[in-house]
Amino acid sequence: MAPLTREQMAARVARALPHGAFVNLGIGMPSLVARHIAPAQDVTLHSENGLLLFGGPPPAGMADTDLVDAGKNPVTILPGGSYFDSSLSFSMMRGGHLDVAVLGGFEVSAGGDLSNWWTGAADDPQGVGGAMDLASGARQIWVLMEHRTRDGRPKIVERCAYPLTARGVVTRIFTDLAVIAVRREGLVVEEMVGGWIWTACRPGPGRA
Amino acid sequence: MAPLTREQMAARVARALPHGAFVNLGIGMPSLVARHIAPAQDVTLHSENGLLLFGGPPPAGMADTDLVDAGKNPVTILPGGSYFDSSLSFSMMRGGHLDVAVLGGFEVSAGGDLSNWWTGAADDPQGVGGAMDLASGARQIWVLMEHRTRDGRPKIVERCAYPLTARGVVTRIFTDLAVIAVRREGLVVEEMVGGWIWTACRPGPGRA
Amino acid sequence: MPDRVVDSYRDAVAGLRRGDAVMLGGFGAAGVPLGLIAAGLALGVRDLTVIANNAGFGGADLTSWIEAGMVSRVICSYPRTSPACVALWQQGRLAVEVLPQGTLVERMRCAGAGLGGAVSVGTVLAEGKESRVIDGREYVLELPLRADMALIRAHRADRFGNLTYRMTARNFAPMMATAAKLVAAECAELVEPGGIDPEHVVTPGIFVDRVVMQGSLAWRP
Amino acid sequence: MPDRVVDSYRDAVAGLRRGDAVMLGGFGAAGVPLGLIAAGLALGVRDLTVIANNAGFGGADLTSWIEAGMVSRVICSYPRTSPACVALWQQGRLAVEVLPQGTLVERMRCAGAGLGGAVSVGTVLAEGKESRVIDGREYVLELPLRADMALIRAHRADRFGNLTYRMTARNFAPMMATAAKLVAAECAELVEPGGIDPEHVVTPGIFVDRVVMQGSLAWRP
Repeated sequence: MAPLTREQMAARVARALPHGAFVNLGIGMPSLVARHIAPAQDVTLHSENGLLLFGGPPPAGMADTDLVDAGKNPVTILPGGSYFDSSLSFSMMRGGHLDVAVLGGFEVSAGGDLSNWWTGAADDPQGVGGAMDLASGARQIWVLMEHRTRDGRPKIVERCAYPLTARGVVTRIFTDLAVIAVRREGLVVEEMVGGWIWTACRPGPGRA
Repeated sequence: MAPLTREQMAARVARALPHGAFVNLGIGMPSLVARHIAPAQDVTLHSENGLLLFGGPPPAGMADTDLVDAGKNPVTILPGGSYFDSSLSFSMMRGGHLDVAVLGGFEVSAGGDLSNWWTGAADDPQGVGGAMDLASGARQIWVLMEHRTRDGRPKIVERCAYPLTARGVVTRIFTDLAVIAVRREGLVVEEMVGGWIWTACRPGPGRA
Repeated sequence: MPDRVVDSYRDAVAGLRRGDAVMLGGFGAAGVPLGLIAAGLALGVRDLTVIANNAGFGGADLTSWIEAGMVSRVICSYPRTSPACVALWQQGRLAVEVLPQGTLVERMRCAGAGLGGAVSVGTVLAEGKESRVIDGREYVLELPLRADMALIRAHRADRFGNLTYRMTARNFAPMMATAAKLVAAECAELVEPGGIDPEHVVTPGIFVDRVVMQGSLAWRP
Repeated sequence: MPDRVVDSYRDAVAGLRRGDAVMLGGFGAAGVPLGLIAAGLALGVRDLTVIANNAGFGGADLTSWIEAGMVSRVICSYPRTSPACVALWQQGRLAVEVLPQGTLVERMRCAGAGLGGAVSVGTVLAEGKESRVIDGREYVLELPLRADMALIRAHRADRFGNLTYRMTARNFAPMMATAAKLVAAECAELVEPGGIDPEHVVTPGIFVDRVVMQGSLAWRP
C-alpha cells in the first residue's frame, strides 16, 4: 500500500484526538488536522497569538487581517471563542492547560527528543515562535511528519542531529507509514500502513 | 495654634498631589484625602482590588457590594474608569506605575523606613494586605499620620521599633504638626503648624 | 465544545477532599462565592488549606468553614477581619500564613503560567526566603502557589466556561482559575456560547471545569 | 484625568532617540502599528533595538526600518519572515536575538510588573543562562525586558488612554504597554472617557502616554 498522503496523515491525527481536548496545531502540516476534526469530538483549538475556539478559513473575500492563526492564515471564531493577549495565551501553553500540541518535526529521537525549529546552519536564521513553549508545556506532544526525508533517510532517529526544540517530550509520532508511541521502554509501533514492515521504518542512527 | 485636624491633614496631602498623578490612598486616614482633591488636579485614584479612576461613596441606598475600594468602602466609578484583576493591579503597584502612595504609619524612621502593618506582638494577627507592595512599588511614598502617639511619644523616630513594612521608602511625612521631607541628608521640615517649633516634634529615639 | 454547566452547587464542589488546598475568590464581600462555600460547608471536609485574600468577615464566607473546624491552614494577606480565624489562631488551633497581597497573586500566576517561580520584590515577610540582588535591588524567589480546587464567583458565564466578572468582584478569581486543578464558578447569568462577546471574555473556558448558576439550591441538605 | 490624545503620528513618536529600545506590537499583520512605524521612519533615528514578535514581512512594517538602516538589533521570536532582516543579519550588519515567544512576553511582563525576573521553563535557547531545578524540572532565570518606547495598535481608545483591541491584533500590545517608559497607541476609534465600558478595558490608561487616531496624517514630511 502506498504511504499515507498528507491529508490522510492529518485525518489520522484528528481521529486520535481525545473527546473534549484543548489542542494547539503547529504551523505547516499540523494545521491540516483542523479540517478533519469531527464536530462531535468537541475539540477546542488554541492558537498562540491569542485565540481559543476557532474554525477554518472564512468564505472568499471575508478574510480579516486581524483574525489569523499562528500561521498567519485567516480563520473564523466560533461561538464560545475568545481573544486574549500573548501573556495569557502562553500561560495556557506553558501552564499545562493544553491537552495536546500537534507539531511538525525535522527529527524525533527514540527518547522523545524533538528537533523542529532550526537546522543549526550558521547562515540559517533561527525561527522559534512558540515551538519551544508548546513543546515544553502541553500535556502531550504529538509529532506529525513524513517518516523519511526526501532523500530517504529516517526522521525517527536514535539521537537528533538538528538542534533540539525540547528534550524527551514527544509522546506520539504520526507519519505516512506508522503511528508510534514513545514510551519509557522505547518506541512502540501502534499501527503500520498495510504492506510496510517495521524494519523498513525503524529509527536510523541520525545524521553524522 | 492647635494641631491640624484629621480633615485638615488630609486636605494638606491632597493639595500636595502633583497634577495628573496616579495615586493610591491607603486605608484609614489616607482614605480621607480623596474628598479634598480638586477636580482640576486631574488626579486618578487606584485601588488595589482592581479599580482605577473612582470617586466617593454613592448616594445613600445606592451602594453596591461589588464596587468597593481597598478599605471595603462603597465607591463610584468615574467616566474613564476601569476594572481589572489583582494581577494587573499589583503590576501597576509593583511595576512603578503609581506616582504616589499615601499610607498610614505606626512609625517612620529618619531614614525613611516605614512601619505600618503589624505591632509585632505575638498574639496580634498580622495583616499586610497590599501595604508592602505599595510601599515597595510606588514612585513616592507619603505617610499621613499623627505626629505623636496617644501617650505623647514621637512617631518619627531614629529607628523603627515595630516590624518594618519597607526600608528607606518614605519620601514625605504629613502630620498634624508638620510636613517633613525625607532626604538623603536627613529629615527636612518643609512646613510647621504656626506656634509649634521643631524641637517639640523632632524624631524621638523610638521605643525601647 | 465541552459543556461545563452542573445542576447544583453540590455537584460543583464534588470531590473536595480532606487535606485539599482550596482557593476562594473575593476581596471584602466582592466576589465571594457564597453558594459554593455553603456547599463546601455541607460537605464538612476537614484539614483544608484555604488560600484567599481575607480570612472572611463572619457569617457565610470562609469564616463559616473555620468555625466548623474544616480548616487547618489559611494562606491570606489579611486575616484580621475574621474573629473566628484570629481566635483559633491565638489558641494554636489554626495555622495562618500571611503574604503580601501582590506576592499572593503573583504566586498564583506562577502556578497557572507554568513558571518555577517569580523573582519578586523583597519584603519583610519574605525574610528567610532565598534572596538576590539584581540591578541593585533586593529580590526574593517566590514559588508557585497551587490548589486542588478554586471556588470563584463570576458574573456572566457561558456553557463552555467563559467568564466575565462584575466590578471589583473580579479581583483574584482570574488568577485562581489558572492555578487550581479543578475550577468551579458560580455565576449570576448563564448564556449559550456566543452570549459573551469574545473580546469581553475575562477567563476563557479552558480554565474552568464547572459552572453553576446562582440559585441552584439543590446543594441544601 | 489627563488627556492622552496627540494630534499627529509625529507627535506620538516624538522623542524617539538614537540607541533607544522600541517595542512594536503585532503578530503577522494583526496589530502592527503602521502609522506609528511610518512616523518613526520619517524620523530616521538610528541604532535602534527593536523588540517585536516578528521582524516584519516586507513593506511598511518593521522591515521598512531595517531597510532604512535604523535598526542595529532585533529581539524577536521569528525573524525569518523578513528578507531584509535575514539578509542584513547574514551580512553581519544586524544583530538578531531569537527568544521563544513565551519567554519574550514573560520578560516584558516582568518589566511591567516590577519583578526581578521569572523562573521560566528551560529551553534550548536559554542555554548559558542561570538554571536551577525546582520540583524535578529544569528552569532558567529570565530577566526583565524593557523599552524606552512601545508603539502599539489599539482598536478603541478614550482620551484617558484606556484601550481595547480587535481580535488577534491584541497579542503583545497589553504587555508592551506595561514594559516601556513611553507608550504610544494608534487607534481606529477615539471616544470620550466613559465610551468604553469599564468592564471591557483591556489596557487601562495608566499604562498609556499618547493616543493618536488612525488617519492623523500630519506626520507626513
